[in-house]
Amino acid sequence: MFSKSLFYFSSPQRFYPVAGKSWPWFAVMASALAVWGLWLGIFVAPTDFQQGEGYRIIFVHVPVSWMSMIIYLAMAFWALMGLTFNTRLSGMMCSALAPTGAICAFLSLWTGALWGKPMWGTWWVWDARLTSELILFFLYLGYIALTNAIDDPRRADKAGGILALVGALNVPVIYFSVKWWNTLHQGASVSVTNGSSMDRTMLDAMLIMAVAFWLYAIAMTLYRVRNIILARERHTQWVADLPEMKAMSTGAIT
Amino acid sequence: MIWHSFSDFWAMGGYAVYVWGSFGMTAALVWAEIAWAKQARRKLVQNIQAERASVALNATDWR
Amino acid sequence: MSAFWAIVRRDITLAMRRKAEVITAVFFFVVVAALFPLGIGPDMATLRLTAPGILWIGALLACMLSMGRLFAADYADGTLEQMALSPNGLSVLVAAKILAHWCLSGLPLVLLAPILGLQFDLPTNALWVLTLSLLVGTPLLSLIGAIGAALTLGVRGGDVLLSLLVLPLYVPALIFGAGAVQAEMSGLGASAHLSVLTAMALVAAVFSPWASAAALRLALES
Amino acid sequence: MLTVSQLSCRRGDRRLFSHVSFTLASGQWLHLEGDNGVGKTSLMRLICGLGVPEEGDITWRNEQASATDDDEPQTLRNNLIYLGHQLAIKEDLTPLENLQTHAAISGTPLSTSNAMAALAQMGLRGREQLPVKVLSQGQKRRSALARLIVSEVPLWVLDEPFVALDGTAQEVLRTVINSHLSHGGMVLLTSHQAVSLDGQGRVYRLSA
Repeated sequence: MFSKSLFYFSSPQRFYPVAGKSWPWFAVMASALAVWGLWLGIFVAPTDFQQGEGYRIIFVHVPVSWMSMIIYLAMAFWALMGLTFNTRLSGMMCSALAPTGAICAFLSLWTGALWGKPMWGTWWVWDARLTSELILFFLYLGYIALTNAIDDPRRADKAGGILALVGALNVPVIYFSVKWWNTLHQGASVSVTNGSSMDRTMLDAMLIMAVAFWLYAIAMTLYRVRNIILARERHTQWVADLPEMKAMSTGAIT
Repeated sequence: MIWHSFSDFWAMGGYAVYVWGSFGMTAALVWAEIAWAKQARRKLVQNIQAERASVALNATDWR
Repeated sequence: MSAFWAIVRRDITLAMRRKAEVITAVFFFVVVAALFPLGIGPDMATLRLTAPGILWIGALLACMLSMGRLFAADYADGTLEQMALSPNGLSVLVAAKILAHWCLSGLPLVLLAPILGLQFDLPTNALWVLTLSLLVGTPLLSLIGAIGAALTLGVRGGDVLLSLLVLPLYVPALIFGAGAVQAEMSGLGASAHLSVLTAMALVAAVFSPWASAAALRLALES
Repeated sequence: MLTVSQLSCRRGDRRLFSHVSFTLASGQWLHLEGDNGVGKTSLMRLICGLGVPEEGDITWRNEQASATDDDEPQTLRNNLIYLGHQLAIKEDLTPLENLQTHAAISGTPLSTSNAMAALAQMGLRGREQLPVKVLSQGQKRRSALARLIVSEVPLWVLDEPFVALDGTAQEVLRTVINSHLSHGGMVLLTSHQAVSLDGQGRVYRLSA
């Protein structure tokens, strides 16, 4: 039953309206949670007695870091689906996820640097997390560059899928190798969330923000996958029959 | 509410640059991503419409 | 198996009839290694400390340089499609090409590294570890690079793209390769690093020909 | 027997051909005809497993053909030789080395004397040990065609085999193909000129 419905919606034509109906809901929920989380994080959560107000960066830093990893895992999942079941939607989902993932990875680096400067006195530390995040960012850029450079969409999807899987295998190896390298060099291994005694409100705000970013990523991906479906299926009859194709064209002529 | 005044809020206990730098960049990129996706969609729909219109036009002309 | 060795022999014969390409990559390695001291300064203590990293990055870039041509000629003249039709299986032939690539670009670096290490005043035991780490590590570089070369085959701006794709994946090889030499010099012993490097090379040896062959089929089908 | 049924192919947004069906049995040849860009080469590549059809089936001895790396001797991939636009000839190798490498790739046992004989039959006697880059275009094609003489597979897929050959070479090639057909082989070929071969032959006109 499950697999049947899965394959039913794996047709781009069927998925297009589903995505179109659902993305606004995810967007609304993401905005609502973001407002709530920011309110808790900026106005309610108390000052940290060690880090002062500077700790408030974690309300974006931790969610975007988590999302950068979750999105890569999601890409690897779709890549695997695409390469095993040969469904066209999988490749489209994979490339729809990548830009949001790249932005999250970049934001994780940016906010990490801004957090590191006041706390460690330096913008950058070669610790396992930051270094792996940097490599993850490069992997996203590589994926986007590769899929954009290939004209044939079928090859772009599959080549991107192979790259995403190879990258997913490599990320843990990179993480542990940097970690080992770091301990050998006696470097700083500081974590952003010192974890010891987080205030209840702080934790709540952080988790709410994390869910908000998750929903945002889903909304963006659904929105973008619709663009990809339209571009790929532009010559089909069902695209011509879409209401948005007609509504705007009559408007353009008159 | 933990802030006593507006300037207090902006100052973020001396961490203003770092905190607002993080939140600001996040907001900017989220906004940019949304704008970019929306613009891509608008362009795409226009392109497809133009293509269809030209196909229809040429079909009648050549007859 | 005869097809495997036929491809290895053919690729080496071809390279021997056009020696310039092989020599360029090796020369590149030598020049890069010679430029670093000029940039860092002649202080021997600093050079000794940075030598493993410099030589490994030099090897990595030299390997990268020849990687783009791994499948290009066979793709252009149609040999690759004949390989895809081979009853021996494309991945076996790809493995042969990777082995030939290593013999032509990795092996010379392994042999040259101890000489270049002398320029950096590395102690004898460190020279041995450097050579050993490159001996295990350069096949890993060829194996990972082959996947990138197959993915970017016939793609616009493929060479630049190749380095963007492959260099991040080289991070573990670099860390453990250069780390082995540093660990040896600091008295910790290099065996742990070298075993991890070997393990990674073995995993890549199983996985890479298969992934590269899949990527090559995509290039042929499009 | 090769059976192609209801095969359709799409390249990018463009549909090349649709619902192509034919069969090719032992001793038969089929001449694929059609205008430029109609997809003759694409059809041949699909049959060889160098492409994925949009829809339709290719069967070989009543088994579905697949392009994956399976080593079963029964599969279509192991029973055909494909000669495309690209000759798969290395300029830096000699005709003999090229032929031997190709035999190794395609898993054909080949002795040096047989290889020399095949090259001699293609009119390359005395040039076996010269690098291909000093040969003329027609001689390069002949050294590629020598593969047919040494091959042991039943299905030959030949894309424009007669192009750039002089009259003598065309006659030799015709003899080679006829001998293959008389031994129960099958030939699928394209050509812009009329083809006369022995055995049972047909012309299949490909159109969009």
